[in-house]
Amino acid sequence: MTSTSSVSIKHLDLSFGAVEVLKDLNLEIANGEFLVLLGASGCGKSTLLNCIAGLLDVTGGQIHIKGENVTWAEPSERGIGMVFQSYALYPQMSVEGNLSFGLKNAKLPKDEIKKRVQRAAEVLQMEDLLKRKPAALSGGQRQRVAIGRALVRDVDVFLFDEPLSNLDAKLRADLRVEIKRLHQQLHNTMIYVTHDQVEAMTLADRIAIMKDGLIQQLASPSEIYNKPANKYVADFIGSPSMNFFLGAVNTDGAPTFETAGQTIPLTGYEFVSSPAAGNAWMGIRPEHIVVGEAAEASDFKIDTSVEIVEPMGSDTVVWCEVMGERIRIRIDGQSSVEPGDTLRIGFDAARLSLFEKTTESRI
Amino acid sequence: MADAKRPNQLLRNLNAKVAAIPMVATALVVFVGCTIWTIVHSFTKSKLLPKTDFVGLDQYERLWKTNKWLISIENLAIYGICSLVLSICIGFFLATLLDQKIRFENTIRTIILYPFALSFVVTGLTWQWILNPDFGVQKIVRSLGWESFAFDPLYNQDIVIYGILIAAIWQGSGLIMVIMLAGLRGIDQEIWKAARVDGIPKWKTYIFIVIPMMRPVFVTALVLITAGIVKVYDLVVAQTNGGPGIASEVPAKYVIESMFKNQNLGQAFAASTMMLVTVLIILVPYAYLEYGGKRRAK
Amino acid sequence: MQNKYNLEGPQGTKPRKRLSGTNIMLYGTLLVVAFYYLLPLYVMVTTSLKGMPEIRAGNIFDLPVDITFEPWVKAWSTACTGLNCDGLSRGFWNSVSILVPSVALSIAIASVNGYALANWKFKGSEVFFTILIFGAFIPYQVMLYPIVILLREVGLMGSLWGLVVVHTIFGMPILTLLFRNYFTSLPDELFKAARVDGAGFWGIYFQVMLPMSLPIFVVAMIIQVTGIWNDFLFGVIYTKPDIYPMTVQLNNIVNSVQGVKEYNVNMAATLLTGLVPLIIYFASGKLFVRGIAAGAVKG
Amino acid sequence: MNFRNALVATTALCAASAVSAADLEVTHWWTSGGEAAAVAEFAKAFNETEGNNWVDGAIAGGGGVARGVIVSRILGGDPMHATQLNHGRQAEELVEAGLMLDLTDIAEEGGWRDIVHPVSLLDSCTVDGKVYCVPVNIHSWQWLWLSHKAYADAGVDVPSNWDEFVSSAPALEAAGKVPLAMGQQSWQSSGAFGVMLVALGGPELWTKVYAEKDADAAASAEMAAVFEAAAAARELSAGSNVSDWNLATAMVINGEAGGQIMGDWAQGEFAVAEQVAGEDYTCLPGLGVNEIISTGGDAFYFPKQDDPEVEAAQKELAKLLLSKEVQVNFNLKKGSLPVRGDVDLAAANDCMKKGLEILASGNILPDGNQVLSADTTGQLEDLMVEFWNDTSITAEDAHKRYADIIASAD
Repeated sequence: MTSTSSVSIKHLDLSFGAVEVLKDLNLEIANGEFLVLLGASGCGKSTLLNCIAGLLDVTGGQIHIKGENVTWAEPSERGIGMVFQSYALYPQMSVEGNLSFGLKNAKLPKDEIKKRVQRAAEVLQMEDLLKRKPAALSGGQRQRVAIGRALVRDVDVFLFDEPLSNLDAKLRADLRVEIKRLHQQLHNTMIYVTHDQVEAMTLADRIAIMKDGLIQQLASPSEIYNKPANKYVADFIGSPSMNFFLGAVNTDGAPTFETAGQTIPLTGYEFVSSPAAGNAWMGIRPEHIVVGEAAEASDFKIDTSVEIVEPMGSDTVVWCEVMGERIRIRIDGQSSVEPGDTLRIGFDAARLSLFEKTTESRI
Repeated sequence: MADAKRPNQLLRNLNAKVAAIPMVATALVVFVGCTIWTIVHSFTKSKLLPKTDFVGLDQYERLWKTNKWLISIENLAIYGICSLVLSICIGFFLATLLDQKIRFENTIRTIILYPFALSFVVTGLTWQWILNPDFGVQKIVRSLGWESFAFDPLYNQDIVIYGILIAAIWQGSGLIMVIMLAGLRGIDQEIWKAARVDGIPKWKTYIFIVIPMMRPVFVTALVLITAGIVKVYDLVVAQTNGGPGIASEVPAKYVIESMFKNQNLGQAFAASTMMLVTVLIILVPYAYLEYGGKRRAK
Repeated sequence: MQNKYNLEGPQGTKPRKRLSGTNIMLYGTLLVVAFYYLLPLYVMVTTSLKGMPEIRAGNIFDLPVDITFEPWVKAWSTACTGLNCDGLSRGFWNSVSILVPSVALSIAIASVNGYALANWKFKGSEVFFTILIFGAFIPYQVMLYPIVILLREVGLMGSLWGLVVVHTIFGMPILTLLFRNYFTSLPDELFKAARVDGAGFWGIYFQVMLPMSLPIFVVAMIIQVTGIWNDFLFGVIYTKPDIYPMTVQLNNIVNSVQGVKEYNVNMAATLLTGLVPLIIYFASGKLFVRGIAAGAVKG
Repeated sequence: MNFRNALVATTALCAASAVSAADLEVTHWWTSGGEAAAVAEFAKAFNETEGNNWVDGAIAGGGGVARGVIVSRILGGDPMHATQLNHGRQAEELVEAGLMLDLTDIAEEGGWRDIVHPVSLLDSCTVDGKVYCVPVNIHSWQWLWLSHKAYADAGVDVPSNWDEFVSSAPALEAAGKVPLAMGQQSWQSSGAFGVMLVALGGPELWTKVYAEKDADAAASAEMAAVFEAAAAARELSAGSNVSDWNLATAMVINGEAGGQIMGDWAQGEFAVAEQVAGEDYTCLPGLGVNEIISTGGDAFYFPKQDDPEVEAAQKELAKLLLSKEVQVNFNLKKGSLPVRGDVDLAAANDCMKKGLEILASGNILPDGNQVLSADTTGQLEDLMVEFWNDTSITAEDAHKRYADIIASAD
């Protein structure tokens, strides 16, 4: 156990009857780190969070918080605060009552409770809301109260369970910034569960991408974006998502990727280990495909015919067929492309991702 | 590592378990225990006091040879089928009427449902009075000049069970209506919009689209009515007390009379076990459809 | 045709026939239905306000000529069963003293059961719940006699508390179901939040769940008050004449004929007995409907 | 006031120890006018004794309903202090289970064996040589009550026996009367049949069938004749729509019906209506055919209690019930015969005197309840009420089923 670890999860198993939800999961979260658990619904991310909180009993393994083994501890004894998607405010208590309920249960002295509530209200700028009932608050205000409830507990670890999913797009962006500011201000450890990759990318120090109860990749946002560990992560991160081609890596001479009769040079590609020949997936993000003059300067270029154009203002997504695959290309929003136009596209080997065909892991 | 002590499995959720003691006790002692006790004693020749002189199936043999029991069963079948069909038809029909965005909906619903608040004893006595041939409906029709008019269900062996049925429907159809209405209101309003755009007449929409969609509601109503049918007792006692003769006897009454009046517990237990079997015949397929089906779907 | 835009053909609000054939049918049917349902109430009320000679002479649908409250007075305070000539009043107060503890106890127990089943599942809890729900369908007759023995063993047979226990037991399936469904419908996260806040089983129940559950408690109360008030079978078997509830007393009075059958007194007694649930019904309005629908739909 | 009474009653129940030793709760099913007046005599006499109080626990709906309540309370461990029950086999098991108070000591002290007449009544109270109940009256079933008014209206003489009654029926029907009033409760149907059996079949047949459970006698041709007669009587009662026995009696009192087969307790109803035997109505014992009466009746049992003070009060009540004065007052009101041969019933009316004469002459039979188990009684009642109400059941069918019941009776 390292002293810098705030939360450390060792060989965690959880199953409901015959269904294994989490399998031998290991995770070390450093002090003050903002970790995002990202994945599609049903991947086990919320389950993991509930295990850390003590709301679910684990089947095997250990959970340590602040160096203490809390595997069997009650939620309230673990030094955590938690914020829920539905806010989970006690509807019949005022904001003040909501904030102080946990402190009263912990039998804190009255003036201490008052002090902490006051401070949380200041931090979250809701001093004038203290006497209101949750029903009289807007969605954003409610979530702020919910965060406040975690705040007053004066804990080291904050757990967020999709806290912004119930808010509309604009509020979500605002609160996202607020959470980020809060983290910079408090330097607490925060574990944040979401299915929204934008939240994950913007907030996280590290992201853990989960699938079927397993962590697929645990890395910084930029590494996850640029060097996805496997095809699933590559596909999951990025919007529109990555284009894939099935082909084979050829290592006779300089490494190349061959698909649909085309040969793509891989000279600039950083292989994980020395290149090996074999069937593989080649992935390229839509925003990494260039057109026009830039295409001419690329490692690989090809002509294609435009099928559908989706203008989005800042940029435009163009659908076309290349090497037997229908792909998406993100180009500048101001360019004028019409369906039926012929478009010259290109990309660099350094921007590619290659995955072994069967294991789908990065090569 | 500072390991906390693993809490004893039995003591986990201790408060919840303590709180559930009344439920567990009721479930085990009353519902399971008492039922088993009764079934076991139905194979004895207990008279006034429960004894364990086992006589095999004798009580059941006698039961099925007893005219009163056969009449009880026959009555239960007639009453059961009629009240099932009528309650559901009337309930659904009234619910569709109330679903027509009518005025005074609340008033009319209140009127249809109020009998449900009354006890079977009150219901029985009231209808006994209305159906009294010397004062009630028969007398009125006769005084209007139709001298030969005869409507005395409570004094006529052949139709007495229908006299009870009238009262039962009056008392219980409001409930079915409310359940059906809740079911109708729970149906996606866009179905109606779609039907209107497609030009499907209202009655056809009800029969071919709405009713199939309300299957769970119908099943609920069905189970609810059936459970009530088997238990019918107070109503008969108050309205006819089994008469005229034994023409309106029902199984529940047979059990209680064997138990307390005839002091033949074994017979009473055999009869009540048969009642339980009847309920099982209805309940088990339902439970299978409702829960077994769901489990498979998961 | 005058209009602002000189349009021709149908425009604006579609004219509606107030007295369309459908509407006549609809409201006509409703009128007949309302008549059928109201008739017994009307007959009860008018009969109870007539004197016996008038009843014998007239028919049950006539309005009373000489309104008399004598039958009501007699039914309430002087009708006899044996030597006890205090009418229904005794049964009324018996019913009240049975009702209050039964309703309180059954709701308290069932709500805690429902809460435990919804939020604190433990090994076997679902099994017990299934048995409990199944128990709701077992004919009472099956359990009638063994319960006499059980009550004797705990020394409650024939006492008021014995009947309270019986009502609590037989009210438990439906009420537990009601509360369990309600607590399950509350957001799970609320419960989780309270646990993170350090509240225990009873803390969450009293401080978080109870304050949110007022409507369902009212619904449960309506179900229990009408159910227990209207009970006849348990009242007649598990009590004794001293504490007979009102329904049993009603049946006794109606069946204790001395000389002639006094239909007016019987009807007054019947109405008096039905009054409490009727008042609850009319006063609670939608909640009553919600109660029986909630109790029923998820059966 | 009523409220307070109720509260007192309920609180008293909650704390059994609070019941004063002298408050005795007595259950019975005497709820009709005459019956209630009679039982009031018991209550009055008991209340007059020092500090004792009769708490009335009347149960409506007849013996069938009340017996269930009484028995389940005794079995349930919450017995009343005293209760009416028909003596005989109904209480057998309760006595055997040791739930009843042994009254042997006061019976011997009071010389009950000498004063109770006929002594068979005391025998019915005796199990293994010990006395467990107090017979309070003799009821006989075998009476035909006839309305003088009905016959006057129809313009025929009041019949003096069953045959005349049957032959006068058409005249009554022509006058818009119901010849035979019958309540629809099962015990009435069964009782009326029993009366016809004794009267038309003779006491020997009755004894063979009921006391000895002789299956051959039950299936015999004599029996078939009784069934034929009953089927004929069924026709005569077709217009009788009432349920309670006293409502049927009321039909006789009002002259709406010609007659009713009912036990001597019907007399109480005539008394309440202030009718005079011989003037307003006539009673024919044994239907005027076989002047025989059964000596059934009511008895009081005293369920065992723990409290010695209560036990003392119970014994006091037991003695009181047999005292001369109480016997006279009670039986006059009830229309039944006293169980003591040594009381003076100068105030008795014609019908009672007839009964007393027959009793003295020894033309007596035991009551059905004394010889049949409740179970068999119940089966017979079910058959009879069905037969009496359903004209599609022929006399032969009913007879066959009757014989089966007797054959399997215990």
